[in-house]
Amino acid sequence: MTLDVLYFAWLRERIGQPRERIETDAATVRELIADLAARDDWHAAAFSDLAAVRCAVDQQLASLDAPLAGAREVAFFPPMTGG
Amino acid sequence: MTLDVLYFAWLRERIGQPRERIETDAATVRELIADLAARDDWHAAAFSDLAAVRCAVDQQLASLDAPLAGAREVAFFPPMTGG
Amino acid sequence: MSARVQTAPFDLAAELAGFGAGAGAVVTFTGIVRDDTGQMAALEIEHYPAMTERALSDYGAQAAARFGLTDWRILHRHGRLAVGEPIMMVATAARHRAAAFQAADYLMDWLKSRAPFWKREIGHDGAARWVEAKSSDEDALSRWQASSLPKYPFPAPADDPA
Amino acid sequence: MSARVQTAPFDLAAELAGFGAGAGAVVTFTGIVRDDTGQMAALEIEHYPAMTERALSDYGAQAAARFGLTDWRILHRHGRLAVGEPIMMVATAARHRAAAFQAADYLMDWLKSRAPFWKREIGHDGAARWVEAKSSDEDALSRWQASSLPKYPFPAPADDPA
Repeated sequence: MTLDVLYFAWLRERIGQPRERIETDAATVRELIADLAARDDWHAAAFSDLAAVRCAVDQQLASLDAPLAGAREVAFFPPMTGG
Repeated sequence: MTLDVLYFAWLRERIGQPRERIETDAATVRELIADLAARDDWHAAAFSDLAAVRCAVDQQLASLDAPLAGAREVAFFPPMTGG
Repeated sequence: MSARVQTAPFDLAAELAGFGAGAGAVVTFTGIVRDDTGQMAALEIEHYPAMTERALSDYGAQAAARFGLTDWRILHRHGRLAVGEPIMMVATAARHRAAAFQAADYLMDWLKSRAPFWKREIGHDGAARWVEAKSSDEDALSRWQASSLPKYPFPAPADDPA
Repeated sequence: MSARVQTAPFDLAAELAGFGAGAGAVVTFTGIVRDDTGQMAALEIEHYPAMTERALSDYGAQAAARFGLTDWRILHRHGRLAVGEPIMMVATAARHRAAAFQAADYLMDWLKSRAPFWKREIGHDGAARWVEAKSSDEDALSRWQASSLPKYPFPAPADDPA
């Protein structure tokens, strides 16, 4: 399937781009991360500590074990610091 | 000693005046109340339920057992309802 | 850092001009005359002029010391107020939000039960009724009493029948 | 009842015009850019445009349902902010003060940890440093989780070293 993958804050900086469109067979967010981390050193560095990574699937906060069936956009970012 | 005694809210209404200057030998607020309640039916009615009476001695909230030595102004009123 | 008592309405915006410069967090509370029954024409607030501003200043200073406020403001009206008009406001400024929130909450609890104001509801028929103190307000105040602050020496009022 | 995200500064007074009509209690919280170290030139806030306003609206609606709010407003800035400028505000209106206070506190806890904003401090020397999430913010949020609200599925961030 085709997914838009978005990065924010230091994940965006480590990966070097704010978004990319990818083809993947990943069934869950965690499988998607494995796919992405295998791409190059920048992706691998961004995903080296999953305790520091949060995600949203189609703009809803989601667990790393969330399924991706039907998803169009997945975003990765560090813990939020609003307010 | 000479004291200014002030009344607020329904104590003022029951007694029929906002303040009066009195001579008293009362040593505590409680003794002052006994003096006042003996004056007439209006005072007696105002002080018929002391659980509903609060007081301030010289503009500081005080207990009914507070001493009056040196006091110049005593105020009586129901529980406060500000805010 | 100021406390004020007045009859005139006030504008929250104007009151907050320049408030809390240098703080990280500002909390405000505004109380507004509310008519729950549809029977109320106005609210009348009596106070104890010789005592009121000093009492409010004391409570503000206590809150500033306890919560480390960088600024605070208390404004309370008296006299006749129409439904929908503001009754009073409290503003607190601190470095962090928890202190600003707690201080505003604390000041409200003190104002409700320890500031010398008495409210009377005036009905459309002209009948007046003194508002009774709520035991819940007394309970709210007791939350803060574990501190070194002097405990007010009276028992709590009887349960509010409402 | 509205949530808004913008780069421009805002004026609390203007934002509150007409807010909370009919309520008895209005609480506001304003967060202001604070420089604790004397090293900070500005704060930069990044957000997730496709998600932000919807997330804020969801949190506002949740707070309104939970606390019985009669009105609420959330405003959050992004982009580059100078020290002393307002970052965001929350306003809540309810019949009674406890609900207004609690709802404002609740919304702040959600905004701190669940709204898609990321802060970066820019030093006078141009160096940028991402602000780390505080475990205390996560703890604060957990106060509300005994409710039926969905719990965010991640573990809390590691302890804040600060």
